[in-house]
Amino acid sequence: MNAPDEPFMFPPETARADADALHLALDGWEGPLDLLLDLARRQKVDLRQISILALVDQYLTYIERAGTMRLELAADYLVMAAWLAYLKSAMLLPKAEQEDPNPEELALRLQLRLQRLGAMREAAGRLMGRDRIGRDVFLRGAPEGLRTDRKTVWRSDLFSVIQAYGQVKARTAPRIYHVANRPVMTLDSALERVSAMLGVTLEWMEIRDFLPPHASPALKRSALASSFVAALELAKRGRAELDQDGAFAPLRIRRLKEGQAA
Amino acid sequence: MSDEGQPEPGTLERAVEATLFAAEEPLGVEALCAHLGGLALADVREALALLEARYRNRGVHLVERGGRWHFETAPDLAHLLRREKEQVRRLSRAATEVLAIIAYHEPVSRAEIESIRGVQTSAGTLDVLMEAGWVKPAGRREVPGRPVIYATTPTFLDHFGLASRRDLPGIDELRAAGLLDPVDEAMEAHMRFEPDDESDPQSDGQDDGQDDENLAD
Amino acid sequence: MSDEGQPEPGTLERAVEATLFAAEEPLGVEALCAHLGGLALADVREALALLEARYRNRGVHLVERGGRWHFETAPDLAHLLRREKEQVRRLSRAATEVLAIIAYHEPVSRAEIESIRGVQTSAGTLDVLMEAGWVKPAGRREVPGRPVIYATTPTFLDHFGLASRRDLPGIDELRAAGLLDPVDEAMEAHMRFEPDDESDPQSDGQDDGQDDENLAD
Repeated sequence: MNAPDEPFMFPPETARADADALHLALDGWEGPLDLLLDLARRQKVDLRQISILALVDQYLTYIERAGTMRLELAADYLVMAAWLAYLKSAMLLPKAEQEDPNPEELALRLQLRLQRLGAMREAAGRLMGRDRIGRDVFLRGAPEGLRTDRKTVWRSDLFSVIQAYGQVKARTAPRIYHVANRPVMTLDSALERVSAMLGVTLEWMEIRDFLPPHASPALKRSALASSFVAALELAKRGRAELDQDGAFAPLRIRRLKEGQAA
Repeated sequence: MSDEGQPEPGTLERAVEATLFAAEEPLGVEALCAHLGGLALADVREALALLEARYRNRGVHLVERGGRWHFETAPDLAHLLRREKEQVRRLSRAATEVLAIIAYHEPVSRAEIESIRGVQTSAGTLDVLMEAGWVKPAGRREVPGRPVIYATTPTFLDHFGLASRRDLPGIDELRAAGLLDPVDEAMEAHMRFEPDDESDPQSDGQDDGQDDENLAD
Repeated sequence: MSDEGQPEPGTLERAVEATLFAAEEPLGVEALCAHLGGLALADVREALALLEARYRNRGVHLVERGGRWHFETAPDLAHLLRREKEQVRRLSRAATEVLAIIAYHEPVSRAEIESIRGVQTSAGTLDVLMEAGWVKPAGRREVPGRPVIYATTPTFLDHFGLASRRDLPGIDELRAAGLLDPVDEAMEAHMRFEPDDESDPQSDGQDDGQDDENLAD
């Protein structure tokens, strides 16, 4: 708080810089508010009792004297100077002629900002002054370290192993394919069979009588179909004639003599 | 403690002592419990309290920082140890201020930091603080633009020897004085009463109320 | 130890304690003396002796190794530094198959395992089985390339409740249990008893007969 008595024109870091390097002086401030705060501190009163008017004068004087400062760096400072000059003129005018914004309000706002920045500056100093690890207090130089080893415990059971083996064997065993011999009567064998049986008699015979007597139902179905087609074929060749009383009635077949027309 | 001086340390106390000595970073009560095989929190807390007392006058202290515990050398012996140790890297003034603002106001956006400092914060400043592990992004503020907000880390508390943010130097006074409130809020409070009188106790009281609300966030 | 328990540690004792705590490597008496600003060797030795006694029952001991001193975890608490966390995992299908092949065919090389499985075996699969302690390398087969051959371990028999490998069910038993049926065939057998197929019991009988023939192969 009580900074040593330096010429207030210079920020602490560049206190010994000569006048030619005035533009460098601004490098030491963290912006216009920082400069204002430092100037305010030099009034050596509580920030709440600070004279804004005096502060404005000090700031403007400083900026005037730092006329050679680098413009890009100085822009913020110049904006602040213009604003403060406006504030000063507003404050000097009689109260009755005040318009919005009220200069007292503006001054208060500036004061509040300075208080807040000042509070943080001081807090930062106290924070940095604490017992810091690696500077004031030290941690154990060579800690052994804690380690958690993750260990996987594998689990399985006998059934899974046996089942897996069964599946491997089944998957990789040579596979044998059986083509089932389906019970059918081919057209050729039906033709042969029907022709042979027709040769026995000239009487009408029911087609069912041509079927093999002890065949399985599946073979019977096949034989019926084949025998029917064989009968049609024989009729076409003029060797037999067919007869049926009606739909789904028994189908009869009879041999034709050689040369006899159907 | 008994008349006969310090009693023999119990098994749990020894286990906690050994674990914290060996640990490479501070451990919270829960981490300790887990490491020691799922003990009751209360037992571990008791052991920590015993150990803390036992080491209070020693060259090494057991300290709690942000809910995590570690051993460190006693601060009064700093002069003995410092000479061989590397100095902590000096922070720039800007970084120091930004760190203080984040610590006292957290969570806080970059724009809020800048409005307090009255100057733009260079990108490098926040980076330095994040690299040191003292500051981290803590989400976004739900206002237009959704700015990133920043907060301090447990490492920050460790490094500066703070048990919690409540231990930040002067934080209670600053809060009571309304100095952690935004200027706009303070202006309103001032204007509502006597604009000219900054020392109005009522306006101070008002500030307090608002601060508590902030804390409860 | 005095009747009044441990006395407050002296300044030198605290200094030695903090120095050894913060040191990155063990320090000899002379190094300690130099570090502490040129104290008498005898004083430092005395402080070391006091500290050594003070820590004797603690979770951390002050020990001398080859003339140099350092703190280390008490030997009976060493297990705290390396905690093992067990995680139970079920063996994967592939690993189970490989294990089964080794168990049925041991000793067996990797190439043989692959030819039985009909697929390549990833390196990790055998590692898992060895990590589990169920399989071990059992020498090399004396054929060109001398491949490593694998066999099961006594741990394998333990875990799976087998008195010996002879307790593994034989191929015939597996077949009888349906475990050698290819999956799709087993499915068919299952489907045959579903309601859809009930229409023609005679033809069913026929199919069954043919299935039996297949099984007899």
